[in-house]
Amino acid sequence: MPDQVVYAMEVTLNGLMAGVLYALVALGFVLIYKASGIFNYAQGVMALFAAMTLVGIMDGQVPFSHLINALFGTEVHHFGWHLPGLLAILMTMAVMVALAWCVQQFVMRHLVGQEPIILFMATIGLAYFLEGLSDLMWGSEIKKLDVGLPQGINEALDSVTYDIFGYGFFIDNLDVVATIIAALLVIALVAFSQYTKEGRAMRAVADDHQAALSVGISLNFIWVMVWSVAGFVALVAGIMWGTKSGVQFSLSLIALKALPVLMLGGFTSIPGAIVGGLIIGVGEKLFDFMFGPMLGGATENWFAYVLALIFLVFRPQGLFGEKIIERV
Amino acid sequence: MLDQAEGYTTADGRKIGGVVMEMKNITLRFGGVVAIKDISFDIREGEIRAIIGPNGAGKSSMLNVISGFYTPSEGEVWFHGAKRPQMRPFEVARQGIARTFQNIALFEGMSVLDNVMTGRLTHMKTGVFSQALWKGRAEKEETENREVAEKVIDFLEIQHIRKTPVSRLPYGLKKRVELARALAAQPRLLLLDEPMAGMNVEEKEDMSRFILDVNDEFGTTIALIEHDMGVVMDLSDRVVVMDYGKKIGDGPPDEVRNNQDVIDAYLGVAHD
Amino acid sequence: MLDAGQTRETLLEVNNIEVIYNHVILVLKGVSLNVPKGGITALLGGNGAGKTTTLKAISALLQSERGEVTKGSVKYRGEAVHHADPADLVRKGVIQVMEGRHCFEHLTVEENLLTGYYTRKSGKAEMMADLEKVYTYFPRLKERRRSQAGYTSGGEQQMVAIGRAMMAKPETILLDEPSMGLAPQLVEEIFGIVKDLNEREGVTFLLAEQNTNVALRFAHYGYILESGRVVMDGPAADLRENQDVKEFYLGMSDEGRKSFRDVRSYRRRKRWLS
Amino acid sequence: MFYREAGDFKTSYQQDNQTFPIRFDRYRYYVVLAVAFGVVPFLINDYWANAILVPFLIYAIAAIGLNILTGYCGQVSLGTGGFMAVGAYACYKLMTAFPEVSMFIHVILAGGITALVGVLFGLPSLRIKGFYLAVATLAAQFFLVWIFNRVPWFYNYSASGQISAPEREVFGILVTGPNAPSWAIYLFCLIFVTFAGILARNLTRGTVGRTWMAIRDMDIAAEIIGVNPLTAKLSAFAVSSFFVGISGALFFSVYLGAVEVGEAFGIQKSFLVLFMVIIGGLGSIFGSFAGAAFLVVLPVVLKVVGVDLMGWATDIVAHFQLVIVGALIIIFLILEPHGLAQLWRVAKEKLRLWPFPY
Amino acid sequence: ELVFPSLSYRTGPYAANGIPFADGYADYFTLLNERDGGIGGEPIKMIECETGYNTEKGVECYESTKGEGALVYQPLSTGITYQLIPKATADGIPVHSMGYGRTSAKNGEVFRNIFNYPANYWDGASVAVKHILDQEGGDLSGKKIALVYHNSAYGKEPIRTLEELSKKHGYELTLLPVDHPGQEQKSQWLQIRREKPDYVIMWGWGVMNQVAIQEAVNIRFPMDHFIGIWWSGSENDVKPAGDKANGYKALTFHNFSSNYPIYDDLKKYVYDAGKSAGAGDQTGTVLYNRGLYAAMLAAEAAKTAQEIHGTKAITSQMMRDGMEALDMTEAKMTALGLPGFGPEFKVSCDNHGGNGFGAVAQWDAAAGEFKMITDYFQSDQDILNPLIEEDSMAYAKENNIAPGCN
Ligand SMILES: Nc1ncnc2c1ncn2[C@@H]1O[C@H](COP(=O)(O)OP(=O)(O)OP(=O)(O)O)[C@@H](O)[C@H]1O
Ligand SMILES: Nc1ncnc2c1ncn2[C@@H]1O[C@H](COP(=O)(O)OP(=O)(O)OP(=O)(O)O)[C@@H](O)[C@H]1O
Ligand SMILES: [Mg+2]
Ligand SMILES: [Mg+2]
Repeated sequence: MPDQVVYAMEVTLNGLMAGVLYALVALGFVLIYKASGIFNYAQGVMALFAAMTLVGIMDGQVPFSHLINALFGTEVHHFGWHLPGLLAILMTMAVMVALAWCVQQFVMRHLVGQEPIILFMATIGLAYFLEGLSDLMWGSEIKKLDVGLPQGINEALDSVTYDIFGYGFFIDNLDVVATIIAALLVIALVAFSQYTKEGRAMRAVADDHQAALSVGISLNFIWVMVWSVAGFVALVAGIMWGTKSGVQFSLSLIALKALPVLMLGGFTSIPGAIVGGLIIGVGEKLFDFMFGPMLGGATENWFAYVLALIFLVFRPQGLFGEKIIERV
Repeated sequence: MLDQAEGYTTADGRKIGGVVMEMKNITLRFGGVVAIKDISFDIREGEIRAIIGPNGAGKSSMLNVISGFYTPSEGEVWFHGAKRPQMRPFEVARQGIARTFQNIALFEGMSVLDNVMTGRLTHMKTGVFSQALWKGRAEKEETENREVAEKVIDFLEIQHIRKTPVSRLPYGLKKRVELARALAAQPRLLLLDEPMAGMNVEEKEDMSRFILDVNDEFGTTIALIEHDMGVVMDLSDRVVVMDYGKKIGDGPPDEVRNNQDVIDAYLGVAHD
Repeated sequence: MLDAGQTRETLLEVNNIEVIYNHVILVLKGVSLNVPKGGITALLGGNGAGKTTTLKAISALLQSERGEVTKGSVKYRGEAVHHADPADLVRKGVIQVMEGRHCFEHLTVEENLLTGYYTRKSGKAEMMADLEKVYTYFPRLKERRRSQAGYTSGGEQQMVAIGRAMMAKPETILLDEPSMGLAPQLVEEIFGIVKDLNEREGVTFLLAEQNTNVALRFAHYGYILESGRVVMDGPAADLRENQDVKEFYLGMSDEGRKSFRDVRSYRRRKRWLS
Repeated sequence: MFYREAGDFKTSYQQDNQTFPIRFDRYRYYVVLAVAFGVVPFLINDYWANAILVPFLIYAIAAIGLNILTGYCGQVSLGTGGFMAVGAYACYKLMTAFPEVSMFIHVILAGGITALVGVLFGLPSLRIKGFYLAVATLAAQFFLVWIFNRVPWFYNYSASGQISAPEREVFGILVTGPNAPSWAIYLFCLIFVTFAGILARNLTRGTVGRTWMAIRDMDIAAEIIGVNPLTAKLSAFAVSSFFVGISGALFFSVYLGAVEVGEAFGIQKSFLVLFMVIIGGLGSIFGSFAGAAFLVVLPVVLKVVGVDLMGWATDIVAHFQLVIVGALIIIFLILEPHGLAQLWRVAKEKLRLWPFPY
Repeated sequence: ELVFPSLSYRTGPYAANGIPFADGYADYFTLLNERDGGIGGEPIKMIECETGYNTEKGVECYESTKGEGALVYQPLSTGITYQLIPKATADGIPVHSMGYGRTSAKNGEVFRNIFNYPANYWDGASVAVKHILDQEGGDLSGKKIALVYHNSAYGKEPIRTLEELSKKHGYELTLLPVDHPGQEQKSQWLQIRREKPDYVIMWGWGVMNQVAIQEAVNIRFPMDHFIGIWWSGSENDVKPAGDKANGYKALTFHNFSSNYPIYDDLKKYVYDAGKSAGAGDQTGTVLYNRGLYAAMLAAEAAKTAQEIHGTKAITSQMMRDGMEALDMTEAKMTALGLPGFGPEFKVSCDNHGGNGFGAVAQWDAAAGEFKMITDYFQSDQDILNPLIEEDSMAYAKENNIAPGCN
């Protein structure tokens, strides 16, 4: 079998994996959009915040230590404990729920019934706020994140493919884990939003806040719930990406990788996030593999968007998005 | 007397001209749903044509077909004696067809005046550049059209809310503003989708008055959908009755009113 | 039949409330109502009179419109609710059918109806039963149950809105212009249903209606609102006989109903206050 | 009653159509102009020019541009950074190709070129709506940046890959390069801002503006009453990009003097300008200024207060800056979802009613 | 009073790198003030201004500090440097872009006020290749070298040099751009895995570094064949990848660790006196030392200036002269308590860039620190000088500057 084809296969495989990682971020967006028609700009920052909190809790950093020391001339830095990953994750989750509650209490509830763009703006404010907060809380140095996920080349695949093609494929164990988690998440979320009454209520809220109120759906509850779930998704994404690159400010930028995915899969579709992710992942990687050398490389960023754009021209609501209703 | 092409004279002596618009065997499907099944009828110069029927009969869809928003799955639309090619809605509008909507479709972000002015768009020509310069052509045109708009506003007695954002208006007034927007276009054919929904008798009376005046002052042809039998019977010259997308009656009010199918399908009790 | 099912106990009590939108637009200038348990109370009045606003003030939907009750109080079963969370009100048994339908357009007709069941806890079986009940009231909906509400006709959406409220099995329903955009037959039906629910299940109604004719035929008691004030109230029967009401709201003159063609005279409306 | 419109009658529709129908507003407007043109240039120094006023003016132009597209025509765009880049590079190529031509010409031409590009990338808007479109415009953003980074012709093959503005004059007065006097660059930008403001105002009060708003509020209805979506949307993209292009050109040539595309015109820029527009108030020219001022001046103020007055550590101040800006954005939205401009309007309504509450 | 502005970036995406540098820069001046009462008896005033690595904020900082009589700017960001080059020149304030900024600024005849000693990017590229050369016993013909670079002006800097050198040494060069910010580098590293280059050189920045090193670990690329530029060679970059990053190499133009005499003084006068900048937890890190080094060079230049002009209160103009006459000798550094801390070099009018000496360091995961594995050795001047001449002349032409030394 000609090398190029074999390589292309490997690239595709890795594209799929990358796609899953994008999808993990995209999921958070979808949830909140589904539940309130809000395009949550803060999703990326939430991932950052979650990851930072996780690391902070794990190796017992004192939150705001830098600030405290600066103001009171004290020298507090660590609680001196080191917690196991799982426990820390649970505690972080609690923090994210608290965050969700605050968001609802101090932001969303005051903006019921506003146009999407306004709510979008509010999430931007939130993003700024969280960005500053997470730095104040945990400091801005790069932190190593290790909750014990496997990482590095997957031997099994390597040897198997070596026997077949005479060239061992590379995939990162971390990505394999990500894929499994993503799959579980999606199944759970789909089931939730389609078959439970909360799910139905959630979609109702997205359509018409007032009407939802009028039938007694409590926006407070729905939104706190949804933002918590989104927080959880952010945490997962944060862990995955954080393990790759260390936990640092740039985590908040992964949002940019998720946008084309959203667009392609449809803002309102949970499976769409995954499928979109896969298509984008494979698309950008293959394109870079085939045309990158010719175009001088680094084509992925824009190509992802162009790819999504092409899909949209044929399906303006994305692959799985709810049809945009045009009636008069 | 209906059949003669040049028209007929109404009871109160208004002269009704020849056929303006003719729908020939229109059928409209949405996936499974058949909204309109093979319906034909015509609208004549200067008449007030009512379309009635139970909810979901396909009345609004029919208006949408006329105004080009829906393209019929089958059948033809004839306008002024010529078969109308497949058209975008705005092209239809430029042929002199204006309409109002069942679920009010005003531009919520604008003042009443601006909404009415949008009705004039089909008459405005100046391009972006002269607009940007404003002084001269743009301003002149603006003023001319403003005068027309103001006439309509006075006519519909909504001067007092001229500058109010429509989003703040109560339902009934919104309906009136929508009518104003349609009238501002000085259309040859005016389509009204339930203009009197959500109004009390007095307001309905005002509305009827406007419709009648438009009709005989400017000789505008009017097709209206309305559920208030009183209004329909009093205003319209001819009535089409639809049910489940089929046409079950067509003719002068009195004739329709006593048509048994119509009574069963729609009126329930015979109205007086 | 007039006082059928009507008891003296007042369920809902509005004490001259004042409502302001956007902090500047004063809309209700002291409105007071009493809604007796098990009664059908009609709220009449022209455009912009403030009917919708009143209902929203009661159902606490004003906040989401940047409006607020600045004076007066709304009491349900004696406890003040004008600052309550709408959801609580629904749990207390007050539900509003909003003007202009407000269906969840991306949900199917059936899902729309089911959202009405949200606040209720009593199992699936009952839910299905109630669903069936709604379908028997509105067979048209059963046909369209699987299609997205956004694509149903105006009237169908109105039915969905009402059906949705019924699913909540409320004690009090606030109906805002239920007859709007409905075929005459259906109007009769709807009010039939109202009467039905009222008499059989003792549901209390407060309905804002433009269609004074029908409203006064079915209601027990009526309030007439004008530019944010109650200008007249009384038992429906009396109102029906009142000259002004006859002229301005029923379109009757002494010689019966006059044709819409004859109202060319540009008469100005006589105001109780202006 | 501080603020009155009573007793200020219009006798013709022209009068009623003018930019500031109310005398009071009109005077305030003249005063502001007079000060901006007649007083500031004499007081201004490098710091005020380069650190505050010039960036403010330039962002105001961009904000007006985007406001036309997003605020008036309802097409959310995140391609602003990319379009500013187009303006900048167009300007650079023109400056270096025709050194003797006046900067005015260059900047305006740059705007024109950007307008064309804008129309090109506006095409998808005919099918794609809302946030989908917003994300789609990111395609423009990333692609443009990539192209400018990729094709050496754009930066005249300079080894550094950056473009730096050579000295150019207007009527014999330097307006670019390090030696340009601060009053000159300030006035240069001010003139463009003034024109941008006036043009935008003219466009938005007339037919074109109404077609845009109609599309924004309800595109289907708009089409049915006779608006051609194609021309409406594309014209919005063109005009908007024109302004954005101008601001890009100024941003590069007058303000920074040397830029690298990825850094100066990256995605962050797109968001920044969008924030300005929304905070300032969608569909309001005044809002564009307010928003620009808010996001340009506020950080400086916070910094001055924090570092120079309170004497806190710079990094703590910087973090707090984010927190405060974020909080302020949210607070403003809760107070008045329709931006600073609306806050202003409500304030006026209250003034009009003063001393009565309503 | 001698004013030294410090345009720091303690926030934003690169804060992790900005903080240690800023701390080092500040602490050194604090030390001088506390120990010797400033420079030549003249007290030092250091004004820190947060740029967040953002060019516009940089402008604000420049404008707000230049009025205070700033002596020299250390912009710490390519963007800010580029737009300060003309401004500062016009204002007659020198700029020191140490190991970054515009390479051809080395030609002082064109860039009168800009200095980029002791080494620049092109030196870096050449030094890296030289190192590879003597790893390979002096012959690179048929070898493959891949350059993984941040797809921006900064990242593209070494390309030209590496191409020239490949002509000379006959190795094959593969270019692998990574788009900002660089969190996703699968394509690049799969390609590396396929094409098995003998060496990978990296011009990375921010998160790109950590991801690249992690990916290299994942594909089991031999770490000692992976060489990063000095901006890809701090603890931040290797730590997230853990022990597996052991053996990763990075270039440098100054030495590491805190075992230098000066640290005793720092401890005595600064740390223990509670006067350390920031959180005070950065001492001895690579970038802290770099900040220290930058401050030291600035101070030395100031001293030189004082000697030349015979006044303590020097102006920015005098400072420029001082920098142009700066002569860093081993003796001086030893006297300062920094023996062998940096390369020896001498600045002159036609050479603002030093002699292009650099060294290679290697990450020792166990010890958790970078260790020098070579002495300072010079870059391939006869390749670089023509390039610098060419680029600087182009700049001179575009901005009609008459090159010269007066
Ligand atoms: N775009 C569409 N997609 C799917 N079904 C549609 C669409 N438009 C209309 N329908 C269906 O076609 C039928 C007719 O709709 P239409 O709005 O014409 O009824 P109508 O006569 O106006 O009823 P009403 O008097 O209640 O307004 C309805 O059953 C509606 O569900
Ligand atoms: N969101 C709002 N903001 C500002 N003013 C409003 C708002 N909603 C309603 N109003 C004003 O309140 C007044 C009463 O409106 P309301 O909708 O209650 O009247 P209504 O009796 O329901 O009229 P209709 O029968 O036409 O629905 C109107 O004059 C309207 O201008
Ligand atoms: Mg209809
Ligand atoms: Mg109402």
